[in-house]
Amino acid sequence: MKTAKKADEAAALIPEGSVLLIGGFMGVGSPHRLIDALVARGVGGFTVVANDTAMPGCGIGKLVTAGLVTKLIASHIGLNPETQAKLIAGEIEVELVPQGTLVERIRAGGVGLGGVLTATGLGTPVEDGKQVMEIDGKRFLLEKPIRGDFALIAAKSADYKGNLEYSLTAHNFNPIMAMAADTVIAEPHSILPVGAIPPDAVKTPGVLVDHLLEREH
Amino acid sequence: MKTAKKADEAAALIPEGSVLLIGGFMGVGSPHRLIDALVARGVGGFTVVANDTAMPGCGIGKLVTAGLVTKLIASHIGLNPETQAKLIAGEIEVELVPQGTLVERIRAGGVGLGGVLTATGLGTPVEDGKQVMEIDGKRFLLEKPIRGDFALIAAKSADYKGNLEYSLTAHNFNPIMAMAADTVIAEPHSILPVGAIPPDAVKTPGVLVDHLLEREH
Amino acid sequence: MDAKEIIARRVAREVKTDMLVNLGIGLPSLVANFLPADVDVFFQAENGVIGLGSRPPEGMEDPDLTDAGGSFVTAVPGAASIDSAMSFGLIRGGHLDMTVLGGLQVDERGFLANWMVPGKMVPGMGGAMDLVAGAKRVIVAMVHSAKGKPKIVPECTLPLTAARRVSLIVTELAVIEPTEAGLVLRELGPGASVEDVRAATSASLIIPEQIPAMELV
Amino acid sequence: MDAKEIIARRVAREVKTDMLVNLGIGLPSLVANFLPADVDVFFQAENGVIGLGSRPPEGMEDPDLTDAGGSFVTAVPGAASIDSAMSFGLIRGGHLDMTVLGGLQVDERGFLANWMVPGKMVPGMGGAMDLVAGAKRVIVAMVHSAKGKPKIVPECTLPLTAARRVSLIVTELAVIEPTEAGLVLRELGPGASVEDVRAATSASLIIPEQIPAMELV
Repeated sequence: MKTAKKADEAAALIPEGSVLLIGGFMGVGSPHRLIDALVARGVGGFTVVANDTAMPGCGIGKLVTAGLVTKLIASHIGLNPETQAKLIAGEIEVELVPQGTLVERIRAGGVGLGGVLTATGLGTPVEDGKQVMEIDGKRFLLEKPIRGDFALIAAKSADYKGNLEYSLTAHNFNPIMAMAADTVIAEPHSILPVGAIPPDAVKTPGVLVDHLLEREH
Repeated sequence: MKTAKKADEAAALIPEGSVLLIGGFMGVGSPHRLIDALVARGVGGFTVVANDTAMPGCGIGKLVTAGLVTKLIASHIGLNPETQAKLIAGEIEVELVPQGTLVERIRAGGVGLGGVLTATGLGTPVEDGKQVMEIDGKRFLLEKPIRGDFALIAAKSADYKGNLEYSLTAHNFNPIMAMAADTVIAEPHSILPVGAIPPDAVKTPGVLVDHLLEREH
Repeated sequence: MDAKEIIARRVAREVKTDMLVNLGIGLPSLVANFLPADVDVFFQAENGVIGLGSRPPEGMEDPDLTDAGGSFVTAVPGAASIDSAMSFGLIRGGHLDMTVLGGLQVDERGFLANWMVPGKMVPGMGGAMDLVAGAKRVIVAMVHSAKGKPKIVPECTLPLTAARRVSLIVTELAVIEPTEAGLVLRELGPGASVEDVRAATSASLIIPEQIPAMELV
Repeated sequence: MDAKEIIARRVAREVKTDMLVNLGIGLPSLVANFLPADVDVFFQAENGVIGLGSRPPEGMEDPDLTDAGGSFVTAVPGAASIDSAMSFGLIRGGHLDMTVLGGLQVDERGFLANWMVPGKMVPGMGGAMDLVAGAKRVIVAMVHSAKGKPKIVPECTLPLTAARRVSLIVTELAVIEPTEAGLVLRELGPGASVEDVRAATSASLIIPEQIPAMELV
């Protein structure tokens, strides 16, 4: 059984300098209450792995604005001018990764694979400095697995075993990130009694989840 | 929209010598009506990729008994003495693959990856003849992707767009196989009107499914 | 009819029933407005939905249902929610029938550059590299030249999106098909002559004897 | 108390609340019968369920809910259905806290052989190689010797299941921990002496000064 934590209690678990996998796509499906608690706490130096940094004032954008992000691994930062500005000012290091490669690298980290062999990025700047392998006459880039110290994910609902359901386009990176971190903190909209989520509806088994945020008020 | 086919119409689509990915684990979650139709038709020479061959008289075991399987790629054949006998008699070629490696190889075939880098099988006979790669100081076997000409899968329910839901331990290899074949034939227990399966409940999007078997009578 | 509408109306003719189609943001997204009523397709938004619908009426937005540009959308009956792993599995595994993308440059090899201009803002590639590397058909929908400078060039000077030959280039002046032999001028836009196209194109073009006029939906 | 019950009762003490545990078929499956009431764990069946329950009453079997041996089971409240990719993702990604498996041989390196005897029937490795390569703790539960022949040997003569040192060997005579330095005799079974263990073991054993008696649940 998991006991539901307040957002500030959960944020306090995360040491300075941690590698954070954070769910969400332009803020949709991001753990907003947890992000607000991190901003309120002010401890940073984080490496953030996420699809994007949303916009200023939204989702992961708030962490960037607050100066808590030292390094970013993402597929897209074009809609957040503050991320751009900090990149140009040398205040944040950015590794850009094709979106499909990013999710497969995180999955590889989560399911114990040694890397990802993909055609995406071949012949582009993404190839620079990476090993290219020829397999049965086709060329593939070897991309390394990614894991986090923490995964901070959002879900539609949870039960007190930690089982999670997701909603529509708020799935995005959340189910995969739930597999790839030492500690997984899930922020559900609601928490249901154990047994109220049918086994076939569970998309993240509770055994993957370490901490639950209390439901929304 | 998909029109629902009778089992013998669906079986007739499958040429002699095809590579078939067939869902199921000891017969649970196998496309039983489709298998019966293949046995009734008697065309064979198939390469079958499946977790196991169940037991004589059950699921994929029926295809083996009927002599329709020339080659088998599976993780376990220990509970089907007929598969064993045909292997010893040289009537069927068998490639044994660790179960987790098998599902990842099929997934790689389905999602366009060049291979699977796994620690499973290292230091065992599974390693023989395969490339071993060292990545960041750890050793991994390079396992090749698997694809089929056809995937024959079972589902709990479908809609006429081909969207699929699965039930309990009848998921097994079905959702992954649905991604890894040129033609996917799904055998659902029931078929619902389009819109009756909520988007969040769909586990195989209908765009992956080419043909539906009519519902059970 | 402005250039963008010509392009969108021509690209719409490429979309056939039962396809899975991904439309990029901006110009490509206009294609959805011009589909004939009898064409029944699913649109994918790579952030996680198959069966993208139109914009919701004011006040009926769902915060968990947006497109890849972050705009609120609806879902059609038979839609499926997918996570990023499934979404890019579809794209990279060859399950996406067509992607329509904007372009900065296309060259004689048929290679596309559309994700960054060195020295300018670095938005990141998002899903573009996966889409161009993985989709069955890649259609570049773009105005023929940018401020008088040709965009169809001998060799891209901007960083490539993928080293893969795109399927078709559609501009307001022409439909051009990249082939093994080079860029073939297939159709002329409303009122455009071969000379107009040549004048606006710095790449070599193969000019067949008969070049029909573009048909628009 | 027979040998198997001694082993199962001793292994049961290794199972702690909140673990995810996979029990192999045969002897290992008996462990579930001896868990203390206050130990709250989830059992995984690798064919696709987390939260395996007991056997269903006669007539209440569900054809879509079986364990990895193909026997009908139930699911506990809070159970989750998972496909084979998730199931082996959990196993291979280090999310499985413990697997209990039978053994044919274990050697001084702590390497296990438990999937085939050359010259005999070839059952296939099923999930065994994934489990031994991937689980956090691997516990071998087996009778100490087979028909008078030692099973704990200097070096396995049977094909290995994985080149990974298992965590613990539990027999009716002893608890033995494979370590960097070799096999350490940790506990003695009911009525067994160091000499009994030595006589039934062909591998070298490291014998500490104090060796407590096995405690059983």
